Amino acid sequence: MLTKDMLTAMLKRAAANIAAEHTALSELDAKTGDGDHGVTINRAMTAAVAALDENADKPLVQLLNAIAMKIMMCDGGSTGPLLGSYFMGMAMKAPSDTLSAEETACMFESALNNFSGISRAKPGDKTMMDALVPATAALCESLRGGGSLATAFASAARAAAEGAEATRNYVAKFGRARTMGDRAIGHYDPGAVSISHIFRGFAEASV
Amino acid sequence: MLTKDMLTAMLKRAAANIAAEHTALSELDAKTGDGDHGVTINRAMTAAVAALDENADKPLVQLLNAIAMKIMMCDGGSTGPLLGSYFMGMAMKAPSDTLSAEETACMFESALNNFSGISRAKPGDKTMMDALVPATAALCESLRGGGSLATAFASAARAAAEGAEATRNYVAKFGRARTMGDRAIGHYDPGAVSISHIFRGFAEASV
Amino acid sequence: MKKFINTPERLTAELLEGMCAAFPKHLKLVKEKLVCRAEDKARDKVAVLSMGGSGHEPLEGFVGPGWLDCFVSGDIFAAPGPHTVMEAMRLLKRDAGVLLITLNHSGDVLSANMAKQMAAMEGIKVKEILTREEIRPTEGEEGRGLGGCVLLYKIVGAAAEKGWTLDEVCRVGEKFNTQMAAIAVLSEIATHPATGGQCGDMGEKEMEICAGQHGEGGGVRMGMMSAKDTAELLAGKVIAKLGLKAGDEIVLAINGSGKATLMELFITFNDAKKFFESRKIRVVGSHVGEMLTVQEAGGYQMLVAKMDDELKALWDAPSRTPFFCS
Amino acid sequence: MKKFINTPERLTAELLEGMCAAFPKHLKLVKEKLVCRAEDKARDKVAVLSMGGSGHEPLEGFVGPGWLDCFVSGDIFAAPGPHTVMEAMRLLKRDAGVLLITLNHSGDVLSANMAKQMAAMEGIKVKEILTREEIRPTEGEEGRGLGGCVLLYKIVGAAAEKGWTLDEVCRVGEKFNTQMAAIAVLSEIATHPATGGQCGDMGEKEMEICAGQHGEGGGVRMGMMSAKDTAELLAGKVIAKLGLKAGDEIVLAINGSGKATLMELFITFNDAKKFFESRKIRVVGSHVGEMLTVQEAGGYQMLVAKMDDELKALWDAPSRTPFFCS
Ligand SMILES: Nc1ncnc2c1ncn2[C@@H]1O[C@H](COP(=O)(O)OP(=O)(O)O)[C@@H](O)[C@H]1O
Ligand SMILES: Nc1ncnc2c1ncn2[C@@H]1O[C@H](COP(=O)(O)OP(=O)(O)O)[C@@H](O)[C@H]1O
Ligand SMILES: [Mg+2]
Ligand SMILES: [Mg+2]
Ligand SMILES: [Mg+2]
Ligand SMILES: [Mg+2]
Repeated sequence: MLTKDMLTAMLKRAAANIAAEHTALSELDAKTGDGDHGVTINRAMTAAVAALDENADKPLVQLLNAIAMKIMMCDGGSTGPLLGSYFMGMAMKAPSDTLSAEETACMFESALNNFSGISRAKPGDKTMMDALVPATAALCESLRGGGSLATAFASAARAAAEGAEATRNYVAKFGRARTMGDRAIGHYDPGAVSISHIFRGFAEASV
Repeated sequence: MLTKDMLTAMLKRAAANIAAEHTALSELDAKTGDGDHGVTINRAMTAAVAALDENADKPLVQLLNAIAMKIMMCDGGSTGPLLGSYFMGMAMKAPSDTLSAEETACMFESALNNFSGISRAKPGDKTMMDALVPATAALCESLRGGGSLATAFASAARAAAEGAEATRNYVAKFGRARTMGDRAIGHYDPGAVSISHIFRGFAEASV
Repeated sequence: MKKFINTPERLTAELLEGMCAAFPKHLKLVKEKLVCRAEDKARDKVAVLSMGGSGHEPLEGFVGPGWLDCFVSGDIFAAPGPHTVMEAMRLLKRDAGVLLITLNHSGDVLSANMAKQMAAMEGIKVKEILTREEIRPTEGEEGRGLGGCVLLYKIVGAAAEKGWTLDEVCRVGEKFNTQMAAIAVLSEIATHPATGGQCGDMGEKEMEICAGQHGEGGGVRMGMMSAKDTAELLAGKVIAKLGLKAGDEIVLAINGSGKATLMELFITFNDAKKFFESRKIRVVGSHVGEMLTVQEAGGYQMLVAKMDDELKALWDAPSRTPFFCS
Repeated sequence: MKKFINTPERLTAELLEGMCAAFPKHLKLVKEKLVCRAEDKARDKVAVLSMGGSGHEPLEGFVGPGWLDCFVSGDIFAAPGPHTVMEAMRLLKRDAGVLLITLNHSGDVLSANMAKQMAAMEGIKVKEILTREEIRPTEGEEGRGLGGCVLLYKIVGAAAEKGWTLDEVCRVGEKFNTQMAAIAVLSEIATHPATGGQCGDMGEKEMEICAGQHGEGGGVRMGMMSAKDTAELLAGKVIAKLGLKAGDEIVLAINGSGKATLMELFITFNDAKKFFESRKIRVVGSHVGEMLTVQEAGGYQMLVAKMDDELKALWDAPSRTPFFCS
């Protein structure tokens, strides 16, 4: 059972991880983009935490909507609208403040689904999708197979990390690295790395 | 006796010295000015040589006037108007194409005089005057004392070099170095160094 | 990084405040991020809106009669969020409609798309033109939106000022949009003014063409060349891309990327103009200066659009904005 | 030095050609070095002329109705020769007279003096205003002419355009001249575009105030400071120099030296304006941008003039030139 409080703790842990890594993330973005991904993802996650604090007493669905709105109010480059729609997708499938394993899986699938709608990228395109897709798959498989939350998020975090790791071998089809062609090979996609830090945070907070 | 042909040879030798030194002169100017004195003095002396060639068959007075005009047509920064009025001053006292020792002394005094009129600097002010004044004094003293042209110009060149050397110890009262105050001490005045290269050329061509 | 700035967090807020305070007869700042005209345009005319991250000054300032009604600024190199774009649309909402000009960059496109969806829900009439005039090294690659947007602002701004309908403004804008091309040459990489980081690096004697804006590195590296050789190389690619031929008329603009001196830009313009003219392509409109910079990046963008009588009339129409004297 | 240029010998010729070709409705080039109005001013009005070395773009371009009639350009950092100045005077010769504005630099002053002598011999009616508005570190030191000349061009250009007599134009110009001040801060040294040499050097974390134009080094070195602290330091010196007090009105302009980004300049303007206003000194006119650059020098010049009703009317008078949209 995933409670609102647990999700809050997970998100805060994820935000803390991003805060710790943001300089490195901007440095990654400098290799294939405009050097600001750490700034934008940190801004988005900081906004998420602010929304969490401001809306702590609201039902989960409102809380998630507030996070989405707050993120989309930031100047987030590519990251803002993407992450915003991710949380919007979560809100669409947050029926109560205590979610069953199946409801939890559905909520994360809905998030990915809404994200994909505006992203249009596919796995292998060297974007956040490369971490999000395997993480979501691993999470849902584990939850539906009866795994505990801790096991499920640990496996999601592993999958996200592997997905981010694999972006080194890809040519980018979306985002600023798109124009680099083969020269993007050898560099991590900063967005995918961010997603892996976020899922690592989820796992760390759910043990 | 200074003939038009000798003076022509002397000026060409002076111009050649400047051409060889212009990079170093700009570097000197970079220490206390805007880094272009080598460019402007070289432009002025190149103009002088062009005027010499174009007016080779004219009387000395016209030749000197043509040099002055040509120099003043260049974009010469401080150097152009100063050097232009120097040659204009020479032209004022060039009665024929063959000058006695006394006439030669008068011509160089007139040059200095006309130069001073627009310069307004005094010896010790860290300008071209620091080389011109002692060079002219040495030249005239030697000529009036019965020295040969070679001796006179050699002594003028020595005085110019000493004058330029001494500018290291001065604070600038004119030109771009004026605002540097004490910090100009330790640097040569590029204009004075140029004058010493020119008088060295005169000496080299009159042996 | 050696810059006269204050706290990195307030860079954009302070610069926009300063820009509007410096040109109070032209600009006013609404809600921290919306650079608007000092005097609003009549409500019965189409409003024109554009958006983008900051750090590209003076891009935000092409606002005024015959130009934009509003520029929505994001933070450094980061597209404004969908909500901020939406706010501007609400401000400009009118029966005549709103034209949004978006530059083809991932974040801008994502934000614009979400803002358009919200606008539709609120019944705001919005059309969009997406600029992607950048010339890429290989055919088929999709271009990004570079400084050509400024030329487009002039065209659609003039059409809107004349009272054309949204459809008409959009039509002429799209025509111009498909007839324009931009190509960038980069000789030094910009620093991110908040992080101090550099996007990529560049050899002492290297330059990169088709380099885009931030030094993302999607271009072709080569040895540094003279102004003339560089201008002719770029102009040749423009001619090929737009299929220009003898008798054609163009607008030619050289946009400094930040560090390039005006001396370099004027020399480059001169070389480019001569090259086009040697092909009997006439330069009927021109501009040289900083329009869309990337901090202190070295190099410039060559911006060219093929003109016809309708476009020429709009290009020459009187207008008023702080960064383009017509 | 990494620049898009061609042969060093033709730098100035090419850049002036390019500048005039880029703005053909505003400018025309006469005899290689004279940047003149595309359409001459009526002969019964006073002509206004200025001069200076090149390399300071766009200084040569403040030409047009309500601005200069002609700018006489020298070569890089080198005043034009007396003959070239004389040529411009001949071109502008008229009964109404010619006003020459000279910036206080050794070469310019020498050239102007000789040209004035020649003009007198030819019966050309010329008056001169010498600008030396620079604030020096110690009192009594004579200042150089910095970018304040551009503000002066606006004032005397407007007065001449209104048909004032030479004496009147000169009077109002001298009034403005004595009420203006400029102070420069330098954070990076320019390179000479022909020789590639640098004038002096500057530590990683150093800046210099009262630095003048080329990095000649007559200023005061100190550690790099924030935009706000720097702006307030300079503004304080301006207030002291001009004796500004509560209730006074000023024009405030921030002139970028070349490398400074517009972001820095806008932030600086904002800080400076707030500082003056905190002293109850009102900013009634303003400008931010590149007016007199020194290649890619870092930093800027703060330009301030104390205004009265007569000067304000001239400052606000309509005018047309490529580099200042009024
Ligand atoms: N269409 C997309 N779908 C998924 N992720 C994307 C997309 N476009 C960009 N990204 C992600 O955004 C990251 C860059 O984010 P950021 O630096 O914040 O934005 P910007 O590129 O606007 O500067 C990329 O590393 C990539 O992972
Ligand atoms: N009033 C003056 N009298 C004599 N020499 C001067 C005067 N002003 C400047 N100079 C000389 O000019 C030299 C600099 O010349 P140059 O670099 O060509 O001109 P600018 O200073 O205009 O760049 C100085 O080194 C100094 O010797
Ligand atoms: Mg980025
Ligand atoms: Mg010099
Ligand atoms: Mg970005
Ligand atoms: Mg000079």
